[in-house]
Amino acid sequence: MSPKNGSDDKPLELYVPEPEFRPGDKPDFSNVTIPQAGEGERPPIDVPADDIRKLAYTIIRVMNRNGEAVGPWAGELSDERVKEGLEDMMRVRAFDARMQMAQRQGKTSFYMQCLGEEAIACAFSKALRPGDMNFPTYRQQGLLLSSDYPLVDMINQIYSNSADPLNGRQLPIMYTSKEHGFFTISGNLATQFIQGVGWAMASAIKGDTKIAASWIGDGSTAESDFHSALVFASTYRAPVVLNIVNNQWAISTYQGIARGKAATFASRALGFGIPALRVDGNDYLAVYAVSKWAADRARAGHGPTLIEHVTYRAGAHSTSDDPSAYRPKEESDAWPLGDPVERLKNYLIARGAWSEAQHVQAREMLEAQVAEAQKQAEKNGTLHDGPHSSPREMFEDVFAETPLHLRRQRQEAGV
Amino acid sequence: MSPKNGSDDKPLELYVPEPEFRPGDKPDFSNVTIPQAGEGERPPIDVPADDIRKLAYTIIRVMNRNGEAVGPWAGELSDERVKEGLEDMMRVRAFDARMQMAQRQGKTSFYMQCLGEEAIACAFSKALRPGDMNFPTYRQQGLLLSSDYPLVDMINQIYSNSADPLNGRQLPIMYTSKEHGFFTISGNLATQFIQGVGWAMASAIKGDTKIAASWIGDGSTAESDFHSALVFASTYRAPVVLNIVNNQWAISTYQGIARGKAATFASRALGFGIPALRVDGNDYLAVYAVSKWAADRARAGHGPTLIEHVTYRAGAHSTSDDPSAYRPKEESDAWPLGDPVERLKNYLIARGAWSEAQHVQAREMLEAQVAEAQKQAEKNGTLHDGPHSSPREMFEDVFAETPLHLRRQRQEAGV
Amino acid sequence: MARMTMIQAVRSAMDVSMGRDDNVVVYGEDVGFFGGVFRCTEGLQKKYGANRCFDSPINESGIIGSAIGMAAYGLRPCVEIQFADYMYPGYDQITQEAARIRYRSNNDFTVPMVVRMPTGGGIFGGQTHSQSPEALFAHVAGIKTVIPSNPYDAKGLLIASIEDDDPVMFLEPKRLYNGPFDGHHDRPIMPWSKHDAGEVPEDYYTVPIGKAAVRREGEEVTVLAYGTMVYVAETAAKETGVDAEIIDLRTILPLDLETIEASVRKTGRCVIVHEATKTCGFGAELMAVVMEGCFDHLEAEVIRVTGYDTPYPHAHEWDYFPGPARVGAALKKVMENA
Amino acid sequence: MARMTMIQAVRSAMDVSMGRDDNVVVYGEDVGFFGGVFRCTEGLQKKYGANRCFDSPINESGIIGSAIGMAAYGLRPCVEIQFADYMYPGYDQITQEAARIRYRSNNDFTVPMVVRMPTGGGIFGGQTHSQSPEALFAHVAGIKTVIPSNPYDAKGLLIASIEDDDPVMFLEPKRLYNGPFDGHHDRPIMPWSKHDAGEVPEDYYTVPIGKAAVRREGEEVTVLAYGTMVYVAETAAKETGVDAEIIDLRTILPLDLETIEASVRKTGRCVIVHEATKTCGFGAELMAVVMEGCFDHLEAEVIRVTGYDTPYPHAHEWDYFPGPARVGAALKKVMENA
Ligand SMILES: Cc1ncc(C[n+]2csc(CCOP(=O)(O)OP(=O)(O)O)c2C)c(N)n1
Ligand SMILES: Cc1ncc(C[n+]2csc(CCOP(=O)(O)OP(=O)(O)O)c2C)c(N)n1
Ligand SMILES: [Mg+2]
Ligand SMILES: [Mg+2]
Repeated sequence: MSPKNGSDDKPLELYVPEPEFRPGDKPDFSNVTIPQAGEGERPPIDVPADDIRKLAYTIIRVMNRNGEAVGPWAGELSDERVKEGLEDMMRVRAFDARMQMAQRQGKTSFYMQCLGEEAIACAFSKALRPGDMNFPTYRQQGLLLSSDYPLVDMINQIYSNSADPLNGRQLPIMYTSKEHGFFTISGNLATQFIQGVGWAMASAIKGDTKIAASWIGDGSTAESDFHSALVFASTYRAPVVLNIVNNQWAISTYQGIARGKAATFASRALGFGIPALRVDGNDYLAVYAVSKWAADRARAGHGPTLIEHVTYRAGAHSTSDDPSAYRPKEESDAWPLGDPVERLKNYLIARGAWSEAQHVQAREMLEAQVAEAQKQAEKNGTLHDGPHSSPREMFEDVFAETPLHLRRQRQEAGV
Repeated sequence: MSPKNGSDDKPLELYVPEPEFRPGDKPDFSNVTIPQAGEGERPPIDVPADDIRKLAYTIIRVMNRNGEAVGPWAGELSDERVKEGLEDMMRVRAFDARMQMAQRQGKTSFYMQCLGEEAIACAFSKALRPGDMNFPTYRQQGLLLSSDYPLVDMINQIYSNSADPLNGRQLPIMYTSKEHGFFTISGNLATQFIQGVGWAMASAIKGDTKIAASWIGDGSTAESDFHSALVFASTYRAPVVLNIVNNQWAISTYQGIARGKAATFASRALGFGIPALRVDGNDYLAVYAVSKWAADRARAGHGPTLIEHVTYRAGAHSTSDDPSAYRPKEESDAWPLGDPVERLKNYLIARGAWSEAQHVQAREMLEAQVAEAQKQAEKNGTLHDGPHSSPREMFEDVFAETPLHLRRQRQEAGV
Repeated sequence: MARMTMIQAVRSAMDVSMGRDDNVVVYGEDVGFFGGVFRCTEGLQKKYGANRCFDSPINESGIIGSAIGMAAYGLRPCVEIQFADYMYPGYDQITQEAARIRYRSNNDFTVPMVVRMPTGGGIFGGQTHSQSPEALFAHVAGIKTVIPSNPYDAKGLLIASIEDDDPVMFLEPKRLYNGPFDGHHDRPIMPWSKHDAGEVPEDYYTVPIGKAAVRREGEEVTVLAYGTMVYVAETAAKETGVDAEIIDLRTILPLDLETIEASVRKTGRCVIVHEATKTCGFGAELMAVVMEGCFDHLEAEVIRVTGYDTPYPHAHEWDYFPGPARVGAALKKVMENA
Repeated sequence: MARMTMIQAVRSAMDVSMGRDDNVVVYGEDVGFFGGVFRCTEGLQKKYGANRCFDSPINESGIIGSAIGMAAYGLRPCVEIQFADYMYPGYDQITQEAARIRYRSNNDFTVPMVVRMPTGGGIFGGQTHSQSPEALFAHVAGIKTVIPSNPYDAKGLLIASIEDDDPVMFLEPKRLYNGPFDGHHDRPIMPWSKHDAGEVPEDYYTVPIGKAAVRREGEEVTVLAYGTMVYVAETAAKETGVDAEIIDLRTILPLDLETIEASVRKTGRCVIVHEATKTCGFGAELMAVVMEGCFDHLEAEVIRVTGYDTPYPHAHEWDYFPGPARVGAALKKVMENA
């Protein structure tokens, strides 16, 4: 070591990132540059990661302020399919609102909404095919709610009631449905991100044509399994779409705590040679186009893609959280990317394919649909009032066959 | 999901990276482009990561084929200090050779050499100051051997003998020396990489001026704690130098298994906004200059730097390994970056500051030094013949104070 | 003296420790500005600055790995893992690193670090917000594990843990945060303000690590418990009328062998209670300790009452939880041939 | 029939399984081209192709996490962790994911995965190449743990594990790879070719998971052991002349309670032997199981002989290792008042 003594250096300081606005501040995002809709290229699906480096730092957008779809990522979906998409998002919103309420009414212990983020899962799901598999987090209810998964079963699960498809074993909203391409949600963050890569590797090993999609939140990209997933996806060129939902917040911590105010989450993929695209997550059309591109790429054997969906968590983290303690109430409205439902509605209206009246009608219809499903589900019970599945279920399915020690415990429990 | 059935797609395939050459092949690296010495910029130490993106993809080199030091990274060290450096590397080589032999003679259970990689730790250590702290792997013996850490103590540790500073508790070569800025080596890969970041954060929290240096191998960058380290270093701008020693191999797997033939290890830092430099690890002068730059940067409060030292593991992974099973014997010689000792010797000779005769003399002197240290150490015993520290030591220092259950176990053991 | 909940007591311990020693730093997920999802660190950032109390990225291995580095530097980090269920990504750093650094470096480096984590069930947290992983720490040499059962102990033990020169896992039974829970989930909640152990000095004091507390003296049977189960055991004793000696272990490792052995030798009977899964739980070790230290005094089979060997189920939380009925049945069974 | 070492037997099990079912894939660090640092997978890549047997990045969480995904797809991954000491970064995926996926998804997804790992000491591997983490698996509901003690069992149990529909931790005592080790490290090594259990059919067969084997029938005391300790126990019995019934558990979970209970009820005495650290080791659970199933039959205190509660020290390997002398002393002690 050099003998020089450091005593004339100035003292070091710990840098701790802070969000721009805290409760009491007036949020102002006018300094945030949002690229114009339609800007930027649409590369071929076999492009090397390095050639589209820029797409990891911009935001791909399709719908402009006038409700027009513009640029190379536009024109993917017929009006009919867009209307379906709008209804999907509205169904999610209606479902979330009612389940939030149900939790407050004591019908279950816990709920998590995805307010403001509906476009992402709803549009993504349309880029997949039957047999493909999502490895979701707790905020992708849109994947199920935009498919034909029964609402009643979702609510049965949320209520942990006697008809709960998971037999009362899981926390509310931790759905599972292999048939609907929805891997069982874990309460432990990020673990599913690498599992999705493994599933995709399996598909490749078997010479299958199915692909996987992994999901993760901005805050959870800090977890180590995010890295595992990138390493494995890169090494084996796994047919997987790696989705980061950057909704700016991770409970009370803003995205700077996961990335140190530097680079973008998308750009993390570049160090692994994985193409990365950043997309306006509140723009249904953009999310669909980018997701389709990534899914096509995976299916064609070109390997993984990372998508960062830029959005904003408009609601609380969960029913256990109150965001007014750590961010200004107005931040959600000030957030520059707008509301995904409003934006898609405006697009359809601008095209003459939708009207305010139709919109109101659709909302009412969807609310009724959800209310009806809730009514059905409540016939099977709610968490606190029961009925639940038999306590015997507690001892089943720990293993394929229940071993002796567990059978003895069940006997002891008298069930 | 889209109703379209994927049956007309072509089957996916798993891609498994393979090195270019296996035993029996004739290694030929003529297609590998090695940048000219002296090429490329030398940025100011407060440069943002994005502005020097290129430095993560090139190889910074100082010494050219004629033994001249050229370009903006040259001219850092006096001939005297370079001579010291050359001797440091030669000491490491002599030490490794003798300890390899000692292991073969049954004097200990295990040894790991760093043949061909001597420049990295030896040059890096000169960029640090007393009080700074390394968090090394098992291949940075050069950090100790280029400082005044006693050779005899190193050998005592390797022999687990009665004078072993670690009381026989650790595997050979897992040195520890707080005084010499050398954190206790772990057998578990990558764990130290984030610990170094934490140490650096502590220095910043206390307003100290000391910095840390973390070390990791190419293969181990796949481990999750590599990610933890980047996340924390980036978030808190920790005063740490993050060193990757890319010696092309991780036991039997080549670097493609850790990075999927894409990007560089250095470029992983860019996704975290951390500046990354790739350096010719067999070029003592380049390693020193780049290390000094990174250390100065950390000390000046500009935060972390990642350095990828490009080198080649010329020896076996450890005394338990035989590389002829997985790579051609000739690969080491064919490797384009040459031998660090030869190169620095040629540089000094070209400057008229050194001669072949001096070189031979220095080697003999260093070999004698090591042999003498070995003789001294053997007075304290060897692993298989003893003596060792008392078995009582086995029960000490599990905790600051030995608790009752452990005292009882010690009594039972009768020691 | 003040009345404190367990949350306030834990916070007060950190406050006092940070005030006395500026090497004490506190961080973890949501721990800084917000003050933690259970609010245990509320106000500390404001009082001590963002470089002494701050939010961390969501990476438990990173939290613990960085704390090890800080401790090696000379700080005394006290980090929070949001739920004990989320310590697993950091388990490598805890068991392979923190636990062994003193030993492997022959005292050259040490790890005076505290890892706080809410533990246990009873809040409908399902399988990922209810776990009790203490046995996984106890099996690994070099870590201390502390589990307080009331505000007074929580504060005194946490200060002692922060001052301890070795890594301490500090498990806070989350069901006790707001009141002593007797296991009857269908009855009104008793707050700490109505319980003696809610009396907590505002200043510095410590409760020694490694010492159990006898919560109830008794002659007929020794009950070994910790955390939430202490109150369940008290309730069961009351409800069955069995004259139980209830020992609150407080520290799992190092274990207060002497107190345990003295009690079981006196009573000749023993019931062991914990919430964690049964197989290879800490109850197994207690069983072994009783066997090894008191075999000749045993008048009846020792009984374990524990969580079942299944994940913690959401809907069946109260079937899973070893409540007063199950503990009471064990007390009666162990007294059968008396 | 052929003579096989344990390495060859393990390799043969994978070979046979890969040949029978092309859903079986094998990967891990250095496992592909090279065939593994212990050479257990040698030749498999060549025979079955690089997409069925391949090298993995050095990331144990990634190895196990990806295997979970593959298993959920429908494959039967059999992955290698280079040393059991390196499973800790993957412990989250094992315990929080693999262990619970069947349960939490109500059978919709399952994880038929095997994680092979060399375990135990005796090769001067120091604290990071010698650990025995079986208790850390046994405590977590939803995982099976198998520890064979000879080539015949190793092959049959590994095939059974690969065919099992639940995650199996397959711990291979590395000190037994090349021969049955009686604990006398200073004596010549006996190769498997000279031992009956080195006779291994080349084709398919299974040894059932969850069944213990009585290695030596005896009347005076039951010895519960597994892995390397089976031979140490045999040696100790021979050397002390105690008529021990030696039970090789083979599977740690699910445990063969019936065999254990029958034996201890018969002998009335029990010695438990393992190499792992004592506190909360699997021996504690065995102690509890014996207490719960055989208390009324016990004629003496049950004794544990285990590794000490310290990291595995390099120089003092043979002081740490619970060898024939320590096991023999326990046998004599347990017979003292007979
Ligand atoms: C391993 C682990 N650590 C911590 C938590 C607690 N936790 C649950 S959600 C959450 C925030 C996640 O934020 P983000 O990834 O951004 O997703 P978002 O909630 O914004 O959708 C945290 C810290 C957890 N569930 N698992
Ligand atoms: C957690 C963990 N996993 C696996 C190993 C086994 N192991 C020891 S060294 C090594 C290869 C490391 O390669 P690299 O990082 O490139 O370093 P190098 O040996 O080339 O210096 C492996 C796999 C380990 N020590 N720790
Ligand atoms: Mg988020
Ligand atoms: Mg390497």
